[in-house]
Amino acid sequence: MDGYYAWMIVATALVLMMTTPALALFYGGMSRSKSVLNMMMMSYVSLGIVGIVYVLWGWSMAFAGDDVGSLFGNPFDAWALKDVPWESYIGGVMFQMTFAAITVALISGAIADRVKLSAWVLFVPVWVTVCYFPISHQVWSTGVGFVSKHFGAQDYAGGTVVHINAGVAGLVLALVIGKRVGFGKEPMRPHNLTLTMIGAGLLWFGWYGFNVGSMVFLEGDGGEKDIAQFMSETGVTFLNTTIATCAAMLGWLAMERILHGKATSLGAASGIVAGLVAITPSCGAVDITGAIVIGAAAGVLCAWAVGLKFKVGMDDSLDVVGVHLVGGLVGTLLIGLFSTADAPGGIDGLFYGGGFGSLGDQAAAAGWAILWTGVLTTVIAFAIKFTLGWRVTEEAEVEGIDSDQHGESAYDLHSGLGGGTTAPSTSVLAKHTVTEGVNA
Amino acid sequence: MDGYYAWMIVATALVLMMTTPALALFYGGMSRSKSVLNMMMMSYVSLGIVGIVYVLWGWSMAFAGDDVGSLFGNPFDAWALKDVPWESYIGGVMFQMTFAAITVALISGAIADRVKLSAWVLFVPVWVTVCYFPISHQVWSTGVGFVSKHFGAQDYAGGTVVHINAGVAGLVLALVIGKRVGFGKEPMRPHNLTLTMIGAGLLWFGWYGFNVGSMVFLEGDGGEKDIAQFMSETGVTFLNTTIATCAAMLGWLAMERILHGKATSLGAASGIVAGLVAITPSCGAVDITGAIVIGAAAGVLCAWAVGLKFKVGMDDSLDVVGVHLVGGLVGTLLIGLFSTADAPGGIDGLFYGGGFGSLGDQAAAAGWAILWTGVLTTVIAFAIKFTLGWRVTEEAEVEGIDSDQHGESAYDLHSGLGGGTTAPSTSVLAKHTVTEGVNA
Amino acid sequence: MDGYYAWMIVATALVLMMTTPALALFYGGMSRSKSVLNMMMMSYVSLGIVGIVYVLWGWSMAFAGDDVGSLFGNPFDAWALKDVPWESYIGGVMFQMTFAAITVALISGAIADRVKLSAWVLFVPVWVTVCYFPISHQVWSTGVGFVSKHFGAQDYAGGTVVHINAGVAGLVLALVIGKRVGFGKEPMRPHNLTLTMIGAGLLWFGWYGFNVGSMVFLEGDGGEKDIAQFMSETGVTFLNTTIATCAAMLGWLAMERILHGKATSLGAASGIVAGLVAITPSCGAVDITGAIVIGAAAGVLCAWAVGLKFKVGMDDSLDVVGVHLVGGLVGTLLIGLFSTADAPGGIDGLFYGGGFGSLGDQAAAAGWAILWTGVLTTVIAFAIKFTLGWRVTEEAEVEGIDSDQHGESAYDLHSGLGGGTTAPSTSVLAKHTVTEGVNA
Amino acid sequence: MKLVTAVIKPHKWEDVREALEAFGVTGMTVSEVSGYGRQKGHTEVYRGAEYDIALVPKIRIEIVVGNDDADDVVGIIVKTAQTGRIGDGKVWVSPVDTVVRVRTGDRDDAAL
Amino acid sequence: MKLVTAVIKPHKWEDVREALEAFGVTGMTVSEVSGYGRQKGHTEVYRGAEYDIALVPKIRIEIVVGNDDADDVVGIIVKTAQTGRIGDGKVWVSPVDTVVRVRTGDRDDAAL
Amino acid sequence: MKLVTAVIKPHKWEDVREALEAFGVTGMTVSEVSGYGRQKGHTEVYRGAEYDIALVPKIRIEIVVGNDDADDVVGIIVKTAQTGRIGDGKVWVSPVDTVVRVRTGDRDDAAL
Ligand SMILES: Nc1ncnc2c1ncn2[C@@H]1O[C@H](COP(=O)(O)OP(=O)(O)O)[C@@H](O)[C@H]1O
Ligand SMILES: Nc1ncnc2c1ncn2[C@@H]1O[C@H](COP(=O)(O)OP(=O)(O)O)[C@@H](O)[C@H]1O
Ligand SMILES: Nc1ncnc2c1ncn2[C@@H]1O[C@H](COP(=O)(O)OP(=O)(O)O)[C@@H](O)[C@H]1O
Repeated sequence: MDGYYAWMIVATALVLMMTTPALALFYGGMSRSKSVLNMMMMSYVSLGIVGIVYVLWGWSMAFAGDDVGSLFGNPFDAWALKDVPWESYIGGVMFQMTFAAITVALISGAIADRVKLSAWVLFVPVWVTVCYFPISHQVWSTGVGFVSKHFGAQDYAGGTVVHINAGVAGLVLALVIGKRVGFGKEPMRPHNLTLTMIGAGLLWFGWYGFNVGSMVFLEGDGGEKDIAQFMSETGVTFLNTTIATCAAMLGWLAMERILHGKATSLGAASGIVAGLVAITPSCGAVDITGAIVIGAAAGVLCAWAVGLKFKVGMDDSLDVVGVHLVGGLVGTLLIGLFSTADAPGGIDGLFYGGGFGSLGDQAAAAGWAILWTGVLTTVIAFAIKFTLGWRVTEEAEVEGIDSDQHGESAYDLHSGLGGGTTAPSTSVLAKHTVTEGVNA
Repeated sequence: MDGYYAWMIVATALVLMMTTPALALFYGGMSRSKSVLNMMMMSYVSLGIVGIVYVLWGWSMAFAGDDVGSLFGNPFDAWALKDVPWESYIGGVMFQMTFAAITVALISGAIADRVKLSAWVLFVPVWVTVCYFPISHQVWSTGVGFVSKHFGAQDYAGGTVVHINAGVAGLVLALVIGKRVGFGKEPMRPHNLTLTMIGAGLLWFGWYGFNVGSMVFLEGDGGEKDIAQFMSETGVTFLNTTIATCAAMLGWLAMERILHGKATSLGAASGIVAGLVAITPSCGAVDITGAIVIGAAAGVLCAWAVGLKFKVGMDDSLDVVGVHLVGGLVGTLLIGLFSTADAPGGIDGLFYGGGFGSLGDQAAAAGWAILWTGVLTTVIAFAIKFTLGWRVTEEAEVEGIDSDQHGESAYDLHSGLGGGTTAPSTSVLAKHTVTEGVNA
Repeated sequence: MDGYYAWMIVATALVLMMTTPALALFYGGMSRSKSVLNMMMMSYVSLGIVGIVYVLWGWSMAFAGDDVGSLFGNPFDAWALKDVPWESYIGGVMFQMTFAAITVALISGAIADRVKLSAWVLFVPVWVTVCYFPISHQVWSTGVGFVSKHFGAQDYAGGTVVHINAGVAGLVLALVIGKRVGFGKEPMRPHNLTLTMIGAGLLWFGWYGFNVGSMVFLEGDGGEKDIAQFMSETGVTFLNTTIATCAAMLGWLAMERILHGKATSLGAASGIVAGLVAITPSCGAVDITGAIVIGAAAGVLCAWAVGLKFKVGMDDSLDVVGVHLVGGLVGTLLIGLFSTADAPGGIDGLFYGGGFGSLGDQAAAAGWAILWTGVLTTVIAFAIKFTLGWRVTEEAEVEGIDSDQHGESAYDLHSGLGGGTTAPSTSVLAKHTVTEGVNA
Repeated sequence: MKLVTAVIKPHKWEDVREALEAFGVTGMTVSEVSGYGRQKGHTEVYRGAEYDIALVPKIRIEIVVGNDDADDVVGIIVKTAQTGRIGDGKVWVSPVDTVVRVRTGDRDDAAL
Repeated sequence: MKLVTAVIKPHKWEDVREALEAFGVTGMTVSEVSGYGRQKGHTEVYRGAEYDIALVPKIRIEIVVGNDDADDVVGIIVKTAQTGRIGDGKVWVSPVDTVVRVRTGDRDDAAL
Repeated sequence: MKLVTAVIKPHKWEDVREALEAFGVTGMTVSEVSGYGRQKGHTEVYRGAEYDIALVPKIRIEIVVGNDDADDVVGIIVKTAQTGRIGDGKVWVSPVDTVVRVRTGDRDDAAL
């Protein structure tokens, strides 16, 4: 089994790489140049905080601690990994930690350009503790967690736990925190699509750790059966993840072509992510047909969904709802239709003669996650709103949150006599003072 | 063998990462800022299409289907992977798919800035079906494929199948499609070399999956012998890949210094790719000396070759011919001289007392690939030219293909009062209209 | 053991990726836009040269050659890997090569924007031969090397060998080569922090190869014990690397908030690297508490240290001293306090009842590395200064080293009518001449 | 003919353009510039080094108009661009001998 | 002295520069600007949000010339920059009291 | 009123600003431009293709001043920006009918 173990070292590092820098780039490129650094910081800080929190009490609440009413584990049982064997540090603790980190980081896209760093630093640990750890316990503590026990829904790598979860939280925060100054009036176009393209590519790369690394052994004794399962099941999840993503990219581009006449690179990047989101819960449940259909459906539906926010007038800035909630639901629910007993999951969905059972389970699981996170995130959001406060001043937002919150600007592309752009860079023309002892 | 299997999961993901984002960045950085998104899109779309096509009939044509005249496999035998065991989904199907995807993506560099997305979307599936799948069958279906049967040439990871193949196709398309407006007159310098440097670095990283992952077992029964081969042969291919690339980088820089007086960063990035291309077929055939010589030769010769297009007046925009065709030939032919029986390939080349046999085989294989792809790509190129048409309007080309084909522009670096560049960004000064129901 | 072997293939590729492109990006983003290419080139060239040198005599001097006075191995014993088995090409030779490459590349940050490429090309091979190979031999040739024999200090992955070593060399070069024109007067702010953020993220990702890949087997016979060690020790090093880095990021940000009122993205990126540096020697020596403390200490102390250079008026341009020397010392010395017998290292430090023994050993090892490299780097630095000369002309430095040394400029963001920035790009307005036969 | 040059705050550009359009100005030339004056810039800190950004971004508008329209155009710009806070900018009028439309060669009023 | 200011299409810059060089203009100052006028911009769509790019990039050329040369310079620019399609741009001439060469302190005609 | 326009070398900007500040100039508008003249650009080579960069970056400063101050301001700029090497730039003075402060509507001298 050291082969499987070697894979899990890589898989864990890959998922960590998804938050920093991949997601930070994907989001950063879509924000304005005056707020790209703040956008990236939200991802980096999420990982920084969750990395510590998960080791202290996250693992205990999600898996190791004694179950409390099928809702979560006792945070103190395995506090700071007490009595947790080194063998499960990587495939267990660290692998799961990276999921928690990226889930909360995903939320940041909904509230771009307007949130105080301090508010975010407060939100991250509270939210993962109240929303993420419990849901991952409820869904993934097989036979123990609430969802697993009552609905036995399939969620291979986190359709409910990660994407619906983050999507709902993003929806709530976008509503509670409100729109950016000038939303719907001023242009808020992506400032650097090359960053978004890099981010999408690296997310795709890292997602193999995410999905293919999420295999659970049937035997778990490290024997022949486990190895055989490793060498066959991962083939299915890898292939499904790949073709669903390809189908979603093409689906999004086709939809754009129909709706707006042109297929865009932002559409390709977005389609990739939408497909990866939708195949996340379903990569172990469906066959090739199912994977292609789920991917294509996610691409088409998300491409349509991202336009809705302007209608309802909600500033879900980088479409966490349109991509992660919608994509997560597509993947979670379509399992009910396309799940097949010939796939590792071993359950037949409606179209494979399995009746409505699976569909019902999937819907129930999704509904429960939406309910739990919807309610609790609302409480957290208002609590912060009426205490610390979420938003930077309106002037700071107009001038740019990078300058206000971090005292930085992302670019200084003036290049003196060296050619290239000779745009007036304010800082180049600036007076530089090294404040003696500023650090003393 | 689960260790080898674990490696193949990673290797496959690595090669996929080479197309998106690595190659897209390498090419995108070299194109102009008004066409960088289109350039990147060509890589992304290639993977999107090939990912589906390969699973449907590619694997069947390349390997699984019954051989048809030693030229290709029957596409319908293993349609949609019928009867293909899960065990071969990764190391087999997906690993090979990523090769097909990057090969066609490589071609896009030759026709940068001027091709309609629709034409490319049509070309990709046709070309891989007519040129890539057959050649990979002919070379890599051992004892069955035409090249393998008659010449028994060595092509460890794709010198003929990938690089000569893509290089010839690029040459043909560049000639059929014609020059960019203003080629040779207007400046067409790289717009963002930092992207090209990132791309080159990530290509190098991913190339270990490409070369080291291409090992073929002698026994293949998963026994001790296989494991021993895995743990020794990969050492040779990894080391050869590394030192050849280093030698090529230094070779290109030295050549630049001689020709132009200065060694450039674009030269370093280009040298890296040239070296990787040349060592691709030869990484399992040569020893340390051979690897260094092949790398250095590729660096020097490609650095010289990229200048030729201006002489012949052919607009191979990003030097697919100069780097991939030339580099692929260098690697493929030098095997005939430096191949050694002490390497995994086990064949002695001319300089190692093996006579001209190997050199002849290598030349024949290269010639055949050039012939096959040269003829068939010409047919495809003209077919598209006289039906759908390849090129965007001249005005669109001047205004920028990103705007014309995708309705996007890559950068909007205006940063309001937040400092940084204050270049006039048209869009910042633009009127923003959220078209109600645009998506409804 | 093929699982462990599979991991080492990946680990080696990961560390190689740290130099190109990760470190090049981290440094490049911090430099000015007129010198970013030169900054990146220094990393790329380092790898290019060391890749060849290490295979020729580096491996022999570091490990394979007969020991010479416990100082280094005989460079000629295993010249060009004579008699080195293929099995040790990856986990041994190549893995160690990537360490040498990144160590010398790290130094370049101290002398940004002002050094001739030719001087750097000369420095790299000399320095690794005189400083890196010997120190890696002295520390890591267990029981043979000077440091290992006399102090038995713990340096799991290179606190002394890599970071203190590079830090001291950077200090010496910064002093010998002198300040940049306008240092302390003109603004020299980072020109593109998104590159620095990408770099930091990829460095973190690659660092798992660096630390987790540095495990040494107790038995080494590939038996059960080895596998068990692999599957438990790597868990500790992976987890410690992660949480120390998280703690360092938060520590740096907190320190910035206190010192300057704002937490910056450059601070987050810097904190990540500082934490990774400090946990490099200690990841196998401490428990969770130790890892968090070491990380936090590194973040806080380095955040303070980077301000010192302005006081002493030394132009350590990108803080190689402030981050790598200081961070390396923090990690190396705190082992003496927090090392615990419950960790893989198996040694108790002061706070764990081990007395001052460990602390003394650590201090001695650090001191020795500082002494050795300090003296020898000074000799090399002056030798180059009085022969070839280090610096470009003052005018070249003002106009930009990219233009002077490479004849390039990184960015040309003019995008014609395609929208985006319309900054006057000199080259767009330039006359383009394809010099016939320039390459003939 | 007159040349009206206005330096205003970036976020006021949109309003000014609309007001001028309404008045009947058919064209103008715009560029982004940096302003130095009473309005102060801000400070940035990178690894302990403080940078005092003295300049503030402004939008510069050039409009060639007939003699009679000059005052009205100035009035419109001042009215629309005014926020009352320091840094609102300046508008100045200078004489122009002649203006030509490149496309047609038309001169002066006919060129606008 | 006169100041000739020309706003033209970017891809015409090269021709204009050569024509002026041929005529004997030894120097000029160039900047990229955005133009607003009859020529319309284009539209971009990002995730269903349409952006109407109202401005089009232009090149702005400033040339200080002697009184007698002004007309010829204007003529050359108009001739060379003309494509006949909307958006060709404008050229205007305004009076200059004096011009100084920084390097030498020479004034007026001697400064050019 | 007069408009003083100066085109200087970028690295001289800081000195010029300080000198003008000392003299009492309270505001100015700055932009980066490209200069064409006696000073030659440089050459870049990308994969064997040579690019001759004809333009050199310059800083362009616009200052509206009272009639009496114009000469002094010109003198200060010439003195401070001078390096004596080709490419130091030009300074020219042109008439201004009126200048308005957007914030207050003040005119002419009161507007500065
Ligand atoms: N004398 C001047 N000449 C040219 N431009 C000026 C002058 N004084 C100010 N400006 C421009 O007007 C802008 C606003 O001026 P400032 O003094 O900051 O505020 P206010 O005009 O409200 O007093 C400045 O940023 C600068 O661009
Ligand atoms: N009144 C004006 N003042 C200054 N610049 C103008 C004016 N009118 C037009 N321009 C400039 O001339 C350019 C071309 O004008 P436009 O009306 O689009 O086409 P045309 O000049 O062919 O009628 C505009 O983009 C703008 O930069
Ligand atoms: N006739 C002109 N009109 C406007 N600007 C000019 C003119 N001649 C020169 N310049 C500007 O002055 C700069 C310096 O001129 P140049 O001839 O290179 O050196 P010098 O002024 O020392 O002779 C040029 O780069 C250009 O920006």
